Amino acid sequence: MHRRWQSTILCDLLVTLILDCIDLMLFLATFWPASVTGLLAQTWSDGTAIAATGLVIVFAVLVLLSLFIASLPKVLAFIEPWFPQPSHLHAETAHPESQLPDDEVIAAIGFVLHTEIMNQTGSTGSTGTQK
Amino acid sequence: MHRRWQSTILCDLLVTLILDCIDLMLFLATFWPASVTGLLAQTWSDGTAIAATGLVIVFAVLVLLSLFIASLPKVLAFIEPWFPQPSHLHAETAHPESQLPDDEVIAAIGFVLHTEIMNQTGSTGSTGTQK
Amino acid sequence: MHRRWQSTILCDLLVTLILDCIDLMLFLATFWPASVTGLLAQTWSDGTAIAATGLVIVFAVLVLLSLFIASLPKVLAFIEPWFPQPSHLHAETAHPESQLPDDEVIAAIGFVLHTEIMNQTGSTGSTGTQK
Amino acid sequence: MDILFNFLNTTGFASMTFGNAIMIVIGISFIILAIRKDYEPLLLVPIGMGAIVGNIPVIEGMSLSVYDEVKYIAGDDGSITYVPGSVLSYLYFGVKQGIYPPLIFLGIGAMTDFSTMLSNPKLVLLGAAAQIGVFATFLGAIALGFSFSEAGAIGIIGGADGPTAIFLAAKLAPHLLGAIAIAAYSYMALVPVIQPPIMKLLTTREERLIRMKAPRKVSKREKMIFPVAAFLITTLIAPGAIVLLGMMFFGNLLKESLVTERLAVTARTALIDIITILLGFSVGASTQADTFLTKGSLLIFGLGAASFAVATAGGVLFAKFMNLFLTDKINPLVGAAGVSAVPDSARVVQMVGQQEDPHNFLLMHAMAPNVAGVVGSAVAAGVLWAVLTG
Amino acid sequence: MDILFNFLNTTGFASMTFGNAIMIVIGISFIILAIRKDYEPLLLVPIGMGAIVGNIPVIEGMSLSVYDEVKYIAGDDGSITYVPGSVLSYLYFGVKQGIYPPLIFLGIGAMTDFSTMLSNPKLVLLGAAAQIGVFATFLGAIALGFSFSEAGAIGIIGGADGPTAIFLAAKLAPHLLGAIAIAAYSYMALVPVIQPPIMKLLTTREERLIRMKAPRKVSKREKMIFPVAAFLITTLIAPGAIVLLGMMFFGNLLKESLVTERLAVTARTALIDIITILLGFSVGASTQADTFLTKGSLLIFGLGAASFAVATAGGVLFAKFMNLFLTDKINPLVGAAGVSAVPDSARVVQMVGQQEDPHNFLLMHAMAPNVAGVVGSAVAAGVLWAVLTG
Amino acid sequence: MDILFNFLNTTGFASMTFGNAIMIVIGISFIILAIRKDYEPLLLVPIGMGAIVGNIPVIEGMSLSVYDEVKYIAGDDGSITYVPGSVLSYLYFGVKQGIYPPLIFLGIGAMTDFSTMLSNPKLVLLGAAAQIGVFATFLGAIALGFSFSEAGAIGIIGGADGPTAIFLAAKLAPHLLGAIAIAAYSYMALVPVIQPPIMKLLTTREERLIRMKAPRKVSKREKMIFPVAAFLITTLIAPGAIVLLGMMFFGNLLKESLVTERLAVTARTALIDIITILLGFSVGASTQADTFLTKGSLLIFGLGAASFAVATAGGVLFAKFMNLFLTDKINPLVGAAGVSAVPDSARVVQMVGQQEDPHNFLLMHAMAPNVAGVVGSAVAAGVLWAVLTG
Ligand code: NA
Ligand code: NA
Ligand code: NA
Repeated sequence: MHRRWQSTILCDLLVTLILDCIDLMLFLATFWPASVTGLLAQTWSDGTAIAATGLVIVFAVLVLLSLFIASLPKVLAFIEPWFPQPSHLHAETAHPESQLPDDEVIAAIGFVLHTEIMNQTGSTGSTGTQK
Repeated sequence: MHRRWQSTILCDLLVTLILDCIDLMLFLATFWPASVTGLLAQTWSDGTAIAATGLVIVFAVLVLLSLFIASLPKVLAFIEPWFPQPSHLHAETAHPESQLPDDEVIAAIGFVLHTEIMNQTGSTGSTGTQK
Repeated sequence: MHRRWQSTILCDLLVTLILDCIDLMLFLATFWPASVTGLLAQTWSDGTAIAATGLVIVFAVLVLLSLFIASLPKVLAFIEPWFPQPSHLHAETAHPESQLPDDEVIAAIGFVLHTEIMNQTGSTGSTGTQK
Repeated sequence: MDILFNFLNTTGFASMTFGNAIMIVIGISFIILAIRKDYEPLLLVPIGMGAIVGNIPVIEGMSLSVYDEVKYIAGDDGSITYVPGSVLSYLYFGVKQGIYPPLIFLGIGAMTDFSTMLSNPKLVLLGAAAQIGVFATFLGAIALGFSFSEAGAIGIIGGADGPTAIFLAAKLAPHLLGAIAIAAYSYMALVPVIQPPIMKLLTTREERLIRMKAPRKVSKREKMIFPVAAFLITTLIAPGAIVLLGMMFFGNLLKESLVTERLAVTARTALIDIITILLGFSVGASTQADTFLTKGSLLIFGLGAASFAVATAGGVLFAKFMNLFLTDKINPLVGAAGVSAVPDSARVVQMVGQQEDPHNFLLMHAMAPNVAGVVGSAVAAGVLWAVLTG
Repeated sequence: MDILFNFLNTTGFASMTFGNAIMIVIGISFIILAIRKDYEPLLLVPIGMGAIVGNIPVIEGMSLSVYDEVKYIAGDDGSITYVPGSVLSYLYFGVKQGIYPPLIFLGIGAMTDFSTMLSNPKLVLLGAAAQIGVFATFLGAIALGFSFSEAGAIGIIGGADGPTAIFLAAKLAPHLLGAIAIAAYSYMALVPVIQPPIMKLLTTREERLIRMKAPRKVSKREKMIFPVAAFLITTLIAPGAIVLLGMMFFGNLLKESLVTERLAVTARTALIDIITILLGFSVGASTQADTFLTKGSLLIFGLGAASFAVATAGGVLFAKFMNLFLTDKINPLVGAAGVSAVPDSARVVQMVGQQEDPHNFLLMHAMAPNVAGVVGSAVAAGVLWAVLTG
Repeated sequence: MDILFNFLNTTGFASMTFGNAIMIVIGISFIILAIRKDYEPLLLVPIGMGAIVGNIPVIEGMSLSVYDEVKYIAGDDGSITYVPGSVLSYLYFGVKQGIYPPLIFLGIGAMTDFSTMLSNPKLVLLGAAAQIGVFATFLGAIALGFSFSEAGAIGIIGGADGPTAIFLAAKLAPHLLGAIAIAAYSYMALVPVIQPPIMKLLTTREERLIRMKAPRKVSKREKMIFPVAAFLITTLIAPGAIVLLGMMFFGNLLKESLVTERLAVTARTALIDIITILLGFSVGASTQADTFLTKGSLLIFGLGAASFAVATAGGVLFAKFMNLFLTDKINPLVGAAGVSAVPDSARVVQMVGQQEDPHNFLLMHAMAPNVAGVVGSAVAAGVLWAVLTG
């Protein structure tokens, strides 16, 4: 469980990777246009720059998100003394907004139990006409 | 149960109260403007008149509604001989438009009953693979 | 089961019927205007033509649909060797998209079964507080 | 006190017309009919309440009626201002543009089982025969002086299908939409009253006693292929029915494909219920006395009654005609279900049949012409729209 | 690398204002309050998340805010171009045009049981008395320099009814809609905090101990007739309330008619949930710092707090006044439920009552003025709209 | 007889083009694929039926196609007339304006459990790596001569996320929307066909046998905080993703707050189902042969296939790259789930993993990059929108 997300090492590596990636694409941007028939060098250069920027930002956002998620349990453990978990969070199944079908399921349970009790006490007269 | 809504007395009182209320507000309308800094007397006067009107109408509507509700059982009892309560109003649970879950609940009941009968007659073979 | 939709005979008859129908209406179209007060002959004639056309098309569509439906089982039986019925079509009750209430119904069944088992083994202690 | 008296002058009591009072009474009658007689309650209750709401007199200058629509005003400087409509006008938009009816058809498709029709193809023709009511009414309306477009919209009342009637009226004669919708739903509610005498008049006791063979079992694959094939067959001939039948067969495909069950469930519950509420209520609210209580509406109601009678007769007589050529006879009562009005007219067939023979179960057989009648009137609407537009 | 740095300049971090940060913190606070205190979570969670979403700074030229609405541009050649709005502006349309509130009222009607009110007609008056909060706040707003229309929209906060407040604000003062909606829902959430001290201050221990008679059983027929009759009574006098009360009583009729149960179920589940999500989220997203963090909003919040206090006092004092004439005394705590804020204020009554006598069950009695308060504030909104428009 | 023959001339049979026939066959194929192979049936069935409906030839002058939109006509006198659109154009409005995709994301958020991602933060990066497919396709599209805006919209097919693709296409290249949507959903359906060979090619048997540690239990509080925090982190950097991610995290908050369960239930049932029906059907109906069967569409399909392959390879290779630095190795198959296509690509990972070791359960681990891939492609869409607009 410990050392499961070696942030410092991996982070450095990621930054290096991303910058390398950009360098590679900018390099391609200067190199490829000639080989792409009928495409203006400027267009291709702009396109690779946009693609590189986009990929960098996607990585930046998800790296940040990843770091946040990794740190969240620690932060919560740290602030626990000041902001304890409220107990009602554990009781959500009893929340009054639980959906409609519940009532019917409870009714079904009740009906079946009632029928069973009836059966077992031998009085089976009226249940057949309930519904 | 009888005399629970002494309409005549209370009604008179309410009308008196409402008219007094208007008088009070109109009185305030002529009196307060000087004390409200920077507010034109006319604006204040119009505002109180609107407020008084509004409150009167709200009371009027709800008093009428209240009187209607109070008289409704008597009216219904009076017309009962000519417009009897149709019997099907008592049978709404059997209405064909009852919601979807019902079928499933009935299926559940049926399934449980079936299982029980199976159990009690000792033949438990196939029920496990029904669903 | 055989000869249940004598398509050839009935088809001929239907076409005849429809054409007769049109003839009748076109005949009416030339005949009635004089008797309809204040209505121009042209309007009435156009109207009957539209009505006749409409009825013919409705019949044509539904006759075609009827013939298609009648032939469908035969076509399916004919192509069966090349396009067999996939087996999963018979297993739709196990499909993951089956609706929400199912879970609750299953829960109800489970609960009732559990309660029953409890009852029959004599331990009735905690079930009353489950829900 | 001036404001109070001015206000009282603007209340409903002061500006209520006799027409408004009549419409409110009609609305209340619809609700009572729905509750006490169980006649089409899912539509009569919303329409009835809508009619009451739409006939409370409103204050001059307040935007409340379904007819207080969005307006666009061009300024001198080229600017365009959007003047909002009333809330009810936004809800009515789906009626006026014909958006609600196809969505209702989607739900109907997702709840309809075409099995009985697939196992009894010849009964499909009864759903065509009943459309004679549509075209007879069309001619009747022309004879009474309505324009062709108006006559088309009035004729479709004979289709006995609310959404179809609203759709076509929205396209051909929006000014008659309220009257046509109310007439269509009124007579659909009155199917148990209108049809039985006609059915008995046109059939002998022997015919009413005919028992029909149990329908064969239809395979899942047939039910899957049907909606797509039926859509192609119907709309390649009558493209005007694309929207209505496209949605209905789409809903049916959602049901029968077995892999989109959750969409079918929503289409036939939440979606159709929401649209039914909005459609019924706003159609009701559009029946304001000043636009509704006209001689035209009265004529429409008369023509509507006639159209239901003709459609019923058409279905019954065509069944008798078909029996001339068939070995396995059709019980001609079943023809009356061709008017659609699903499922009420099929229930009427069952009821009338059981009056002669309590052990004759015609309901299942009647469902075939019943759903065929829905297709038939949608096709009729498509044809009328195509012929009478542009 | 230019594009990267240009892009970073347009990110939220760069253009975030202090106001945006405050609004995001307010949004988070709403969510925390809803989760930890269970205060009106169905509205505070959507509004809170909406406030966060609406305060992320957006890029110049991208159409993202609720205020980036559809525009129409007239060309020189008479052509008119439709310039689309942002996605959020389409969702906000239902708020701005007042379409969502009546649909929420439809669902509320379909879930409300008017039985307690029908069995206790005199308690209806408490729902009227609490509307003193509306009109006192109206006067207060005028005194603070707001225009009549603005004052009307602010006053309705005292009605303690979110949809009504949004509806009237949309009609009378759209520029204040965000502040009014937030104030209304905030104070509705804070009802358990605001009301108890006022209730205790204005009542004696003896009064708080009063037990009320068990309400009589109400027949099904009374419940069926009520929505239609109540609609006629209320809107014939106050036609401005047609849309809100029309929808509420329509929903109630769907429930009580017993023949349209499936429509009532959908109205009080799928339909009201969908509208609640859209309304809460888009109202939240309309609280952009630059339009929301103004001196006006602060005044509105102050007036809102006062209006809740006055309304509570009005209800309690009127109950005491009524007791002067009644044999069967009313527990004056019940008057506090006249503000509506269904069902929170009724629960507060129950809670305060049980602090004195744990065996006194006031909840059922408090529901009567509670639902009457909804009707009362809808009527007040209708009157203010009628008087202050045009 | 003239009218009859004129009518027959306007039927679909007469004016059907070869392209229409091809599109109808494609629509039928979609439905068959959905039914027989269970490939994304919730979208392929509506799109397939929509394609059939949209390719029935319609009558000149009748307003039926999704492209028959509302028009505004200015009169000489300054009046402006509203010319209604077809029914399908109103349903298509939510596609064209990008309204449906965020509402679908709301439902997806309300049904997504982010637990596996919260317990495995490093797997989030795989969801970023797979977006290489988006940007590679963007460059490919430019190389093939598409404009920057078009290339951006085509590139997002590599995001393997239908709603995101439709949203960005609506904003950047509405004229390609149909082709892009169809390509995106087709390849999402074909994920079980496209991904396995690439996954096997790029991994050794040893790598495919790697078992991963069971994820830790995530607390309720983490799950509550996550949607709000994740929204702030992602959209403060990429504001273009505000609408899509705002709705997704809003839906997730409704689910995880535990106090708004009823809203979450509706968002993930009735609401998402209704929108899915409308979106799928109207996207399908927009694929009319004359606008759809172009060389551009063919190129888009080719680029789409390439983008899925590149995205899969990107995910797998990045997982192998991360393994260079990690003690607890990642099974590189899991990287393939970074393309999103929830939950099909995660299921493919599970399936390919079990081909080597039937007792290796990768599904849970694959869900982390799977949902991260949804966030990743929404961010990519936001960036492309921001950079390529205005
Ligand atoms: Na019909
Ligand atoms: Na109130
Ligand atoms: Na993705």
